[in-house]
Amino acid sequence: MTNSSEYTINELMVTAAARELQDGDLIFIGVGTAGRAFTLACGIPIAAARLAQETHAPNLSIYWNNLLSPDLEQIPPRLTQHYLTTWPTSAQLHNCSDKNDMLSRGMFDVSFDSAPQIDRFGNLNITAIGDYKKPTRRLIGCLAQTDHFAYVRRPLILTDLKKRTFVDKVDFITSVGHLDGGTSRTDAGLRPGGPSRVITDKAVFGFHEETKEMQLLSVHATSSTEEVLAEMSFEPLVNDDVSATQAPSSDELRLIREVIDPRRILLTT
Amino acid sequence: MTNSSEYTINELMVTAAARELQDGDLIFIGVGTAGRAFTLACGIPIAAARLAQETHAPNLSIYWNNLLSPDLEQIPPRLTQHYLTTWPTSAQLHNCSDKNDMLSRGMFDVSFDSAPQIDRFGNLNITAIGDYKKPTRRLIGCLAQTDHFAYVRRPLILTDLKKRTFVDKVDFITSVGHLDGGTSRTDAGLRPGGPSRVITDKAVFGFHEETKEMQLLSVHATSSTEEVLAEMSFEPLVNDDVSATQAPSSDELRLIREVIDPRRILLTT
Amino acid sequence: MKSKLVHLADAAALIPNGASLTIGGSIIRRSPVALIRELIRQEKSGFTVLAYPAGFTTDLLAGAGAVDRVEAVYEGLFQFGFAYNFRRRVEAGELDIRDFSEVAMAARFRAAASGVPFMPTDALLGTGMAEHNPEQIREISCPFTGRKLHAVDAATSDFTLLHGYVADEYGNVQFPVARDADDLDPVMAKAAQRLIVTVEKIVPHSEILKTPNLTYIPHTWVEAVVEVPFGAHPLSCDGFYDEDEAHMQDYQLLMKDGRFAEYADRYIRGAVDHAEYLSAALTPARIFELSVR
Amino acid sequence: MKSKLVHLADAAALIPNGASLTIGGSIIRRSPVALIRELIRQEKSGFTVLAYPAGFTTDLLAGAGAVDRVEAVYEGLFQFGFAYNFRRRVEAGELDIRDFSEVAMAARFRAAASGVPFMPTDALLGTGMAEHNPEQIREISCPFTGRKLHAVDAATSDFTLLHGYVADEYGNVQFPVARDADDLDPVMAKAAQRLIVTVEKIVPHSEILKTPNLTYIPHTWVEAVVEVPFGAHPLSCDGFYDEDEAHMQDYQLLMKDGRFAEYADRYIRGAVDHAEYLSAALTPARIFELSVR
Repeated sequence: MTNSSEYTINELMVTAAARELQDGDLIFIGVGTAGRAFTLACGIPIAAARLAQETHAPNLSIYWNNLLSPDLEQIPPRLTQHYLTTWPTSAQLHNCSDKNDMLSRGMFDVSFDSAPQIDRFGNLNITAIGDYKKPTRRLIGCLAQTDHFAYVRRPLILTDLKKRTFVDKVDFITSVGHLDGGTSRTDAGLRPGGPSRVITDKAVFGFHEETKEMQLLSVHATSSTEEVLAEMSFEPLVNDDVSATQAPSSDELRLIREVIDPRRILLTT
Repeated sequence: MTNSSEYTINELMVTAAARELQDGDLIFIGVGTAGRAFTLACGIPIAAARLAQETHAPNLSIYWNNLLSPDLEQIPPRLTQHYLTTWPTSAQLHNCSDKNDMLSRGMFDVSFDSAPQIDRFGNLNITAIGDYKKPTRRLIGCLAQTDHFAYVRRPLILTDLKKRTFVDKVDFITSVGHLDGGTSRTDAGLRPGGPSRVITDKAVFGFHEETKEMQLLSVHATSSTEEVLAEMSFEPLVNDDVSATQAPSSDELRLIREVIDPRRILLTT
Repeated sequence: MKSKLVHLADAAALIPNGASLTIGGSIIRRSPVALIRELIRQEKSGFTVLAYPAGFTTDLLAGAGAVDRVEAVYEGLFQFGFAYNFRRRVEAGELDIRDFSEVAMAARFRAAASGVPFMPTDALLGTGMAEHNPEQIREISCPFTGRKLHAVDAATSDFTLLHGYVADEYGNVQFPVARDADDLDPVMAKAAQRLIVTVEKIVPHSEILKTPNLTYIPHTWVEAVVEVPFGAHPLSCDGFYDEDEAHMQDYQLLMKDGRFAEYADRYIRGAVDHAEYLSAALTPARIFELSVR
Repeated sequence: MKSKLVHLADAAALIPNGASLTIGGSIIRRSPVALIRELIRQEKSGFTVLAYPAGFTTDLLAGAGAVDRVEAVYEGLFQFGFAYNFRRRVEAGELDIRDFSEVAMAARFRAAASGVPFMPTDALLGTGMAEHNPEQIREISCPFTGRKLHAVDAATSDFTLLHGYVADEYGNVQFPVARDADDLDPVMAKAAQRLIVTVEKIVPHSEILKTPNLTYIPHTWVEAVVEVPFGAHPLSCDGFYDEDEAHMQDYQLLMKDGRFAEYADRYIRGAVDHAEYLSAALTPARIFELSVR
């Protein structure tokens, strides 16, 4: 066993995410831009997927940026277009229709998603803050995040815990999580599912089996329940027996540092 | 001018068909098997399209067997798979979805079609003779003929005149022509259109502007109105001024014989 | 990635009696004929066949009495004539036949490929196909334009059986740059519930990585991949070999007279596996004659 | 076949004020930027833009005040940050924005490509997009299963503007075997009412005939084809050149401060044509740096 001083929060987030992945899963990883956004959208998810492959899920597959099962031994040093175009991969499907069909056919098991607003029922907003028609802050739109939440079996929310992110009710529902809780998601006609876990830099949350409210499951060793609640605009369900998030094992740390991300391309900031 | 003894019926059918083609048209040509079926489905249509290209319609294009604008200077000697696969052409679209979309988008101007049963309103049957569920003769199905009649602007029926082919009412409507006549086609929800001409080995027919009944327009020099009517199970409208089908010009015959089909691949039987 | 490489007999054994099968290729081109022969060898029956244009494979199944229902745009053998076994069974009223036009059938596969239960189309308005099949073709009204349309149901099936060109052991199937695309294999692959692909050749994964744009069936869609050289014979496999016209003509002479059993005894039941089939149907010299690589 | 080769200015002149434009490519990759610059140069305005992910081209049009409505899945500049011009206009309530998810938007283009007025989808159930856009997203019930679904309207537009790789003078556009397919260009091309394609290079028709399987836009779909080398600059054109990061960063610095006019004076209005743009934006040495062929 390692103790908390021996791993970074990013490494903890990687192992927490990897534990949510199962053998045979097909994982959707989106595009990230740069800095922390890249680490959250691509870096941690890819490291987690590879860690799962190296440990308990050898037959897990990754879909990234229209590339299916790219050769992760050859992650390009930069992600300009040419590196993406020529990155060795098993399949680069003919146009985005194929990816969209794979989504709506329900072929993906897990996706990683983030948003500037996340509410107590796991609905996400990446479209607009304030009034939709004349917003105080226009965001990026929808991308496929709506589709992830509609079709992927076990979407994972991966983000940093912040008071203005974790809101009671999103201003706009870009992506339907558990909607208004209870059976409201399937009542609206959506397939069963919705986000399964929220992995943050301070804690891991799930959703209550019946009410579908966000529920604090574990707190990282570097944080406390009080600190966690202080970073949220709503009060999540808190189990009496909130545990400490399981620390990465020394073997996991070795894999992350020596095999998966030796050049520190994935886990930079 | 040439006279009737100087051209074959196939050559006359080619020129009659070519006169129906306009500059800029996109022509759908189907697949024919062998013998007379090949001549009717492919040979005459391709010769007609090329004749139109060489005369009044230089910008006419041909779609044949999933090949768009194949190089007609290099018509393969045989049509086994390998010759089709390697025939130089402008486009071989990725799968049949593209062709089907081109059909339902209404991108085709003319198609050539034939059937064992054709009725007075130009409906075709290539599916079953007798009772559909237990037919006396099961035919081939539908292929895209249904779609030609639904979507192509000016479908041409190209067939030999026979009593058992030209029936009062088809046993099964594979392809909707003018349905029950009048406005019944558009009443059923179909786009305006339906077959424009019926070109046979003995005569050329159109459809009455109002009633949409088949109407004898011209009789080939080798035949007579009486002979034509004797080969039909129903009585078409007959204009008082039925003319003789315009004979091929010497220039048209030269083009057909020397430029278009010098090796007699298209017009064999 | 997981190896999905299996033997032909094991692939066929996955398929139970009564399954619905989407069969790829087109009439006399690149259909999974070896796999269909193996199903007949294993005496499977009660199948529903979904195809785009159905052809030789459906006629084999009809000859063996193994197919009860067919949904397709065409049934025949192109230049070789009628699909006699199929036709006989339809004319006897023993085969439930559902005809669709090409646009309508492609829409049905596309619905299945997209995970939606139907597609709208106006291809079948006024036709006999719509009149006789209210189960699968229903009138709807466009919610925007009010136009009369049909909804056609998604073409889902239990298994999709395709014959491809080359694949790696994981099931990444690639086409050659020059190929005949007159089929719906890529859509059928995407629409598959359980996908079995036979290919001419298994190649190393490293070869696949070089040209990912040629992968039209990615490994995650595939349940089993089988190496079966000349697996479409007597049909053609574009880029590999031409159709075997002599074999097809002989087949038709027998079928015309209802002699399927004779053909099956020689080429299917009489040959314990694909290797024996190849020996019965081809000589080395004939293989070179048919090859076009 | 008819030559469809025209000059950039003549292609732009085909497009009237107020037209709806489907713009291809993806965010910062292979969009018809030179053509969009020419539209701004010609002071066209009042456009509706349909895109899959919208990006640089939409932001240019927003900067020029030339776009009134956008239908897309995303608006931004990927690693270069926000689409400031676009965002400012939305936040001012001056731009009619219609958001769709990728599955829903692709379904809309596919409907247009197939000539049907709508597609069924369950992607938008429960979302704000559906709530705010009953004009284009309507609830329907599956006629087979009774399932609740949405109908989304076909994404038809007056013009479709794409940037491709190579074409012949007739408008047969081909892609290289190695390419990034993270866009909807082939579907948008098929869905087009009037299609204008700019390409990096015009090649002889005889070259096209050799590899017909690489033709993703056939000549009959095309109204005009324009040769515009570096026509996507400062974006990338996969297989030809990479994105010009320095140019994009400079652009963003100006846009953040609302200095579109300055940028336009230098690169758009200040350059009479594409040749002058290239001189203003690039040096020969920089062209070699960005090239990846």
